[in-house]
Amino acid sequence: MSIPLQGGRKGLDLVPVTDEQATKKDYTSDQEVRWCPGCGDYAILAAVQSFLPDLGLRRENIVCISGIGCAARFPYYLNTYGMHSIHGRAPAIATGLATSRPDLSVWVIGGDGDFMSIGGNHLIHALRRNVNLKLLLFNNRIYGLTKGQYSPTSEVGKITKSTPVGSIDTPFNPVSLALGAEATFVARTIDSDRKHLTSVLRAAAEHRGAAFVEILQNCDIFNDGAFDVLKNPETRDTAVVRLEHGKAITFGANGEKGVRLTGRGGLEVVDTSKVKSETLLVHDVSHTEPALAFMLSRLGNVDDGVTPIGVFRAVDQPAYDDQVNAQIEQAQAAAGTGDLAALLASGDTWTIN
Amino acid sequence: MSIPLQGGRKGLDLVPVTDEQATKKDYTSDQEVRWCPGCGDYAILAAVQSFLPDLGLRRENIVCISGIGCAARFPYYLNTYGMHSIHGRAPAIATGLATSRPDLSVWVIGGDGDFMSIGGNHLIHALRRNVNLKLLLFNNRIYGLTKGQYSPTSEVGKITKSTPVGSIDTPFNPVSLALGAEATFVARTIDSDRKHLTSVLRAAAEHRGAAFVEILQNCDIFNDGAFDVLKNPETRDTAVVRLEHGKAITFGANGEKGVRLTGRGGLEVVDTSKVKSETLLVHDVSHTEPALAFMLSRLGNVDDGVTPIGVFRAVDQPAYDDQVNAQIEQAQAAAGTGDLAALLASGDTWTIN
Amino acid sequence: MTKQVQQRERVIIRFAGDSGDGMQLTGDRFTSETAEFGNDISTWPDFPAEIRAPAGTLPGVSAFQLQFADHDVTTPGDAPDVLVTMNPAALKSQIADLPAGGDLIVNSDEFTKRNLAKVGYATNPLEDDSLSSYQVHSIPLTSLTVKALEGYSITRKDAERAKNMFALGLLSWLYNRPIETTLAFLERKFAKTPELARANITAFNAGWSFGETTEDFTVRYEVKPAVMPRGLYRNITGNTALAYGLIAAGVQSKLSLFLGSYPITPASDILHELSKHKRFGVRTFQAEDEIAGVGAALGAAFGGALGITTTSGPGVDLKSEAIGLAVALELPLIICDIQRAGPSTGMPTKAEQSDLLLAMFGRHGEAPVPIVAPQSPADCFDAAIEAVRIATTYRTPVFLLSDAYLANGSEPWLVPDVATLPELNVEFATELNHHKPDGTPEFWPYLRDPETLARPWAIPGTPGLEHRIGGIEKADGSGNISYDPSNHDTMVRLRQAKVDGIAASIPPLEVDDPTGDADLLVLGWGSTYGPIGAAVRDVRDEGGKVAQAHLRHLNPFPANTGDVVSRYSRVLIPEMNLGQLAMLIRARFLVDAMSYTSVRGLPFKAVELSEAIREVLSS
Amino acid sequence: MTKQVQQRERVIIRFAGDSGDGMQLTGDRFTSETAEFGNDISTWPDFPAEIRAPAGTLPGVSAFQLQFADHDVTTPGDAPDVLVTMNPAALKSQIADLPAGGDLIVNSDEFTKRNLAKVGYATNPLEDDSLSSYQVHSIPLTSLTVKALEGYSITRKDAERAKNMFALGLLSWLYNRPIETTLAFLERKFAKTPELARANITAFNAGWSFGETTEDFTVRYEVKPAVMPRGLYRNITGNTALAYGLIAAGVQSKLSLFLGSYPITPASDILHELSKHKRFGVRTFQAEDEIAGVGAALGAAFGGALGITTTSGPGVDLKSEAIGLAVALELPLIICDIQRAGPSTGMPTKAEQSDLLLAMFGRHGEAPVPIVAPQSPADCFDAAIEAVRIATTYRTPVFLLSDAYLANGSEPWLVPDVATLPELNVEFATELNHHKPDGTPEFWPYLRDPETLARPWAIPGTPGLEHRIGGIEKADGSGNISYDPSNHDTMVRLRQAKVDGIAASIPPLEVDDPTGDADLLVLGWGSTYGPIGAAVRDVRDEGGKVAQAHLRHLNPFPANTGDVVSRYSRVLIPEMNLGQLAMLIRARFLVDAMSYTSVRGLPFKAVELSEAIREVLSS
Ligand SMILES: Cc1ncc(C[n+]2csc(CCOP(=O)(O)OP(=O)(O)O)c2C)c(N)n1
Ligand SMILES: Cc1ncc(C[n+]2csc(CCOP(=O)(O)OP(=O)(O)O)c2C)c(N)n1
Ligand code: SF4
Ligand code: SF4
Ligand SMILES: [Mg+2]
Ligand SMILES: [Mg+2]
Repeated sequence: MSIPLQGGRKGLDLVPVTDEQATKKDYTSDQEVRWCPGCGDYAILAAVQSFLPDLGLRRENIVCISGIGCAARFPYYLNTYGMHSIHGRAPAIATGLATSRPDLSVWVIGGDGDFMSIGGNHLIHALRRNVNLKLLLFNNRIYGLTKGQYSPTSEVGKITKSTPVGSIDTPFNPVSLALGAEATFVARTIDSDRKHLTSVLRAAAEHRGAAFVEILQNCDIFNDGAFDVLKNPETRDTAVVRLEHGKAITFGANGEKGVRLTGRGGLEVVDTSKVKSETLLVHDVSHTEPALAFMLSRLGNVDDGVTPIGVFRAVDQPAYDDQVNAQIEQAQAAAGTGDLAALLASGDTWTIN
Repeated sequence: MSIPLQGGRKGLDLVPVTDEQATKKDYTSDQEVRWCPGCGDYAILAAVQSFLPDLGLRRENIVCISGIGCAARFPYYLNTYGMHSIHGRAPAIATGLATSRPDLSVWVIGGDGDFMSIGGNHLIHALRRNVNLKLLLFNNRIYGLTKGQYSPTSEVGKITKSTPVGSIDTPFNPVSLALGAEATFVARTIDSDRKHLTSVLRAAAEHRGAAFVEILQNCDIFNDGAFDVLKNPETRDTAVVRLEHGKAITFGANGEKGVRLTGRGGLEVVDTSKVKSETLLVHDVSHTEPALAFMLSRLGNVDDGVTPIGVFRAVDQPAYDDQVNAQIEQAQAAAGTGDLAALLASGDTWTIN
Repeated sequence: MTKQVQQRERVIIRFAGDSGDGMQLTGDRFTSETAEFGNDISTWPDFPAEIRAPAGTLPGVSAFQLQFADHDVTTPGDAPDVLVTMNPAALKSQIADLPAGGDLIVNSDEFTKRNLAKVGYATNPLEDDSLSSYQVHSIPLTSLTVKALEGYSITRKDAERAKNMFALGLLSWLYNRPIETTLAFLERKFAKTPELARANITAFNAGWSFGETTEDFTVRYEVKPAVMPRGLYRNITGNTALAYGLIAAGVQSKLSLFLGSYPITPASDILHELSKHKRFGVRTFQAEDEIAGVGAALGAAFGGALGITTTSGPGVDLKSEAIGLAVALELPLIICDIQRAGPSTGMPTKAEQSDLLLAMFGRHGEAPVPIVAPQSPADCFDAAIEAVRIATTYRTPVFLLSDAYLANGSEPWLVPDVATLPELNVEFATELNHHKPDGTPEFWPYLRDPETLARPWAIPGTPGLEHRIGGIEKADGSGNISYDPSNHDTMVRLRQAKVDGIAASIPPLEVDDPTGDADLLVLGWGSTYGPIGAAVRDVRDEGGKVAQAHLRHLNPFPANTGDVVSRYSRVLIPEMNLGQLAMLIRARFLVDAMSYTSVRGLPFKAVELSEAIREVLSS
Repeated sequence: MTKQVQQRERVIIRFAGDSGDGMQLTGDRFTSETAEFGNDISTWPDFPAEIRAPAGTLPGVSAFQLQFADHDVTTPGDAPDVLVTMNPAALKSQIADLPAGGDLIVNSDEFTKRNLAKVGYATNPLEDDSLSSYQVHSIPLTSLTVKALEGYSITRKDAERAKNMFALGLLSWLYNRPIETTLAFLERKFAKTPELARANITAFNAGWSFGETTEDFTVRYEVKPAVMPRGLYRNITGNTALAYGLIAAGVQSKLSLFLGSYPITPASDILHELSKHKRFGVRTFQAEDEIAGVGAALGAAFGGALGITTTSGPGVDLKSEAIGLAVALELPLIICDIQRAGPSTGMPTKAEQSDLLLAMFGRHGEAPVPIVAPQSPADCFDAAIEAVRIATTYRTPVFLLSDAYLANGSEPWLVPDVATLPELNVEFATELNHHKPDGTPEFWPYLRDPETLARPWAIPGTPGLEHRIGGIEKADGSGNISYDPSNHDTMVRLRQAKVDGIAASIPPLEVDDPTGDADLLVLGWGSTYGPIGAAVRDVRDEGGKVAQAHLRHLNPFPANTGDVVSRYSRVLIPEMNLGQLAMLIRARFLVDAMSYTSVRGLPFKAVELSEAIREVLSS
């Protein structure tokens, strides 16, 4: 899969690198992992622990911040700096850290409750500001840690402890919401597909600004099999569309399906054998405007919809933290660093002798 | 302008009506209006006070709930039931009221700080749930009540008290955000255009479910002229696109400009004299999927962009509160209303004699 | 072999195993059998914080303790008489609580090298001498169960899982429990998989028979039924009782319930419970966060519903601002805080009483809120009704302070006759209540009832009473915005006076001082009632003179509280915090109340309290 | 006509007019001139809550009061000697405060039928007898100004607007103020529109000349310069001083400042001020809400910045949960609460001291946070540095409790020599600090400094010290997650002990008891320092014996506080709340401290306090 890079490793530009080749072990903390056996979080953890060393960064310059939830246990298991904070607030906390420390690679982890329910506002604001954060949503469409209530990404009609006769509210489509919130990097991937997951994470890491990645994650205990249709060898080829930058959008075991624009401002799924290949939509993550990416994000929202995974959008826009720092540098370049004595004695003064 | 109605006055179906013709005066409270002279809020107030009587509802069944801000003073001036609550929380408070009282028409008022900053999460959740609320965003792109800080809808580079060398964060496009949050009714209008404003409010009132209306509102004191280009007779015809359901999208003093789909999945502005009129995009508020509405919402996000006003989307989907009530009715229909004595004595019991 | 039968007045059993071992279920079933039998009971489920920590690890241990007796019991007991441990982790984490000589039942199958290593046992405790001070019953529970289930067409995993029923059967035999409820329960639980139902029943019976036949157990115990008031009983946890109390209050007040809540341990079960009762017109709203939860409840209250929000400490923090608004709006609202160990995330499944001062003072400005606290699981029912009474009568938010221990603990409950429940008459305003200077009638939303100082509750839909309320200071009476300095002072004091005035409607603090000449008063609140009561009884049994009083109302205090605390030369206040009630009592009544505090996430043990009381008595 | 000159020791002037009349500016300029002249000053701007209420209405009145004297002044004074009212609304809302015989300057042009009707004057007070007890100077300020500006090419509106400069000129003449700073100011202010600059200067001069020539004023006043310590002075408001104090603390500690804030009255000006100082590396983040503001500050603190958040009551409510997290994380964090009148939205521009108990207890669990409170506008500078000292030394969040009155009030400030500012040495951890049982060195993030109990501050980017922290209870030392009951108890008590231990680093509470034999102590905190001091002085002037002490540290109290309050047979605690400090003092020291409270959104008047003191003394 091709990874869209805006100017190489721009996202990591200011983070110190090392020549020493680290390993997964270096990124594994000494804390016992405490997820349920079989939880999709294990796969994600393993992927992250394996892929981080390849970034070649100094481990001490990586920070992982989470809220509360099963997913949010993540930082404890990663041998970097980390903070397990409070429910929903990790994007805000991370914003402060990233803005004051350009030399860090800051990762934010949260579940669908953490990011989409209580933390929804911090998430969309971090995205709109384009703070240099990598935000990983572990979407298991359920509240795991509190033992199984429905979440804002649960499908309508879901029967859970808090919805004994079925939930009634339309779920968020996290990719659509992120795009509506001006996100500059939006992607989706699946816990069990290590290769895809890793490539998306790498693209996120290298993006400068806020990178939002929805990871479809299985909760063994309270929502088992939620993504089976996307994973099952028999169904996955027709259920999943793998978006690849610069390539026509096709899927099916042998690419027998494709996506193209309709004349009415929508997308349609077609048999690739029946249409000219030039008419298929070529995926381009770098559209200035998010409308087309938004349209792709809706492919799964219809009956028998297909779920696109991969990078939906990756555009180059100034990052909030970079600009905060630039304003400081400009001020200092223009008038020198602050002089405390001069500040205190500024304004109308008088002297008593 | 044509008003899209899904099944007539569906949004007001359960609200008691009256035959007595009320007037603006009936909807005017005895409280002195305390906005700055010239504030756009006056025009909105007048429009609401004038249009509400026409709905023919019993005044006592209308409730107006707001957060905090200049805009949020609104309820005091409307002679209905009202609550001036706390900053950002009005959509949540109104959700509780609407869900427990299907016989009320509930209006929620907030500024861009109230709805898009501190209250952003409640807003998007109310939209996704499709609670039967009419949410009016008074967007003056500034914090008025706290005397002029930039807001999440302020344009980049805005110099305010809190951004002395210019703001650096990308603003939200409220229409895009609402569409990304699964809103079933999304519209935009302008404080000074009474006719348009009224028609949009009426459409919102009649929509069943959450209706989100962005009203571009001038703040005389801290952001004067923000929307002048959309109001000035010399510029407005080319700056504003009036969306009308079922009509081709054109604008300009004599309809000399139009909007059509490009072959690349976007929209373009064309000279209507140079293209066939059939190729123009015909506006349809009732698309099941919000992608096209989203695309329209982005028309203003590019250089020299145009600002569409009118109803972007109006689709018929079950309202949260209706479904909550339906679940209750079903439970009662199936097994009768609750019997307290039976409940208390349920489960394993034993008797001591 | 006929076994000897010994009489016991009371027995404490603790089941402990891996989260996956079904210990909570086992405990529940034993509780049901015991209730059926007629003993008084108190239970204490102790969950791990993790959903399902890796099998066999210490953090994954789940325990359930119960005490049952032939007399009134108020606590699940301090130390178990019998400890059942299903694996090495359970043994390691629980053994310290078993007194020397206690019975230890161990599932020996699980004591493999690997499992022992997981929890850091260098040698197998079943084989070294480390357990020599206990009565060890080392039983291969897993393999016995699997063997018993040979022939059933179930998976090996399912067969192994049934080992908890084997253990339950054994214990049921040991204490001669009636088994019908359990058999019926298993039929119900596995209704869809009859084979599993049969297998579990077989496992249960196998456990029972094992007790009969094995020589390991030579004694059976008998605990006579307790003498309890006549009537219909059920076992009930605090969270269920609280939910039922709210429903009952809704019925009694004819208000429809609206719960706005965001899940959080240990409060979530109230949301779960209430969401089942749609037949009572209960609306449950799972909000996007705690602020929306309380906000929606307040919005519903504005509309005339009984607005409720349920949460635990972190959620209370977040609700503070909206509760302050409710104080200003003077609308009824019930805030249930099921306290857990803080600060911050703390220990989410463990109990603490450390939110009292938060409930008292956790809002900016002068924003007094009444506080009610239940003292036992079943008492949550009455406390909830009392909270609703205060909220609706005085038009005020009310805190209901339960805790993790009450929430999950259970006890037998004499199901009340609905006819005896308090009447809660709530009237909405329908009439104009004031006249303008020129004589035209008008509606004043802040015209107070002279007795309660409550304002009228005029709900949308009422013609002619249209009005606006808000968080800005309001003119006394008219409710219009007012920045008048004296008016603000008046309103601040009126709101305080209204809350203080509730004292007139609550019963006096009762003191239990049998000899009437105690000079030490032990004062408590909330879930410590059980252990304090047990400790006080123990001390009295030894001849100590000590009085006990327990506060259900923390704000305002009952009118006689000052008299009570001043009557005793010494006052001891045990709390599961650093002395929060003590601070309030000291400030208010200037008595040198002593604190006994423990912040361990665990309920007090009666012995530590009786020790503390003895120390004061002898000092 | 030469005018008579009278000496005055002190004068109190209040300017009042419509929000659009520029009263704050007028007051500021008069203050500057007066400072320049060398009087001691104290000011009190009193804004309306509305941005710009409809012109001429009561809610739109904006006032500015100042007291200046030839001696030390601590308050802007109780009642004005001179009241300047620019319109009927100002007259109506302020006149009650003017003592009989006081000078009343009125802009008669504005007393039109329409304007009178707007505020409910049936007759024109300038024409009926209602003002007969005052020295009324009824002057057509608007028309005189417009006339003076004939010939300038400015709009009529601009000419009318200059009437405040006319009034300022008149007052400047009346008190013989130096005018250079005002002229320079006008040049600066209207640098881009020189015609307006000239017009305003002309208006000012016209006012001055009017004083010279009119027969209405026969007397001029002279207030001699005050004797003040030598040095460079400037006038400073509390919010500016607070911002400067934070910047200074950043410089002294070599930490870069990160402010995470959400605008709110009356705290926003700190955000505005700090956002100007990018040259000091100050990063200001206007967050989406208060939770994000404090969250970002905490995140920055984790990264080694000096994390700050500024807000007022409603914002503190919202920040509670994150502050609790900061308590658990044990990271430095400064929370500035600029208190305003609550509860809920209350009266947002008015002052109150009602967040003390919120700061103390407003978090779930046992989550102690130190509290520091400034006592005057300029003192906000020192208090901010002290808050930073505590936060960085003890690795703890710290509350800085200012209020609306300090925030906007101003006083002359002897600009400190930077060399004399406290040194704040902050060291980040760089080394491993512990050994595993097998001897390998490791890093323990919760290994405490034995003296301060502070934990190491190891920031990301430090090789080898990678660690994780969080809100779940941590094992003492290692900081790993721990659900061990005893560990929790230990940690709860350690966190409390750390905060209590701060007392060792703060100066003892000083008592001002000149005769040494007072038996009444007046104890205060925060912004009441000025009026308490003035009242105490007044009582002493009459021979009353009264001691005064003022607490800068509210948590922990200075170590000698118990001694101090116990030394006096009576303790009176005046507060702008319902007795919050009194509660803490009573609970802690069991002294029967009396409260004197007023919750009017206004600072105390010295007379009401001296009255209260006298009453206690005579009882
Ligand atoms: C303020 C607050 N509210 C509620 C909770 C309880 N809580 C903890 S995690 C969680 C949601 C978990 O769901 P999600 O974020 O999807 O994570 P998952 O466990 O599914 O990975 C909730 C409601 C809390 N810890 N803090
Ligand atoms: C919890 C809380 N935070 C902050 C404030 C201060 N505040 C009041 S209104 C407002 C924003 C006003 O902006 P907007 O919502 O756009 O309304 P406008 O005044 O522009 O109509 C703020 C920050 C508050 N009242 N409460
Ligand atoms: S509850 Fe679900 S999400 Fe949580 S650890 Fe278990 S399997 Fe994973
Ligand atoms: S500040 Fe702006 S938004 Fe507020 S009342 Fe004045 S003009 Fe209107
Ligand atoms: Mg989840
Ligand atoms: Mg605004």
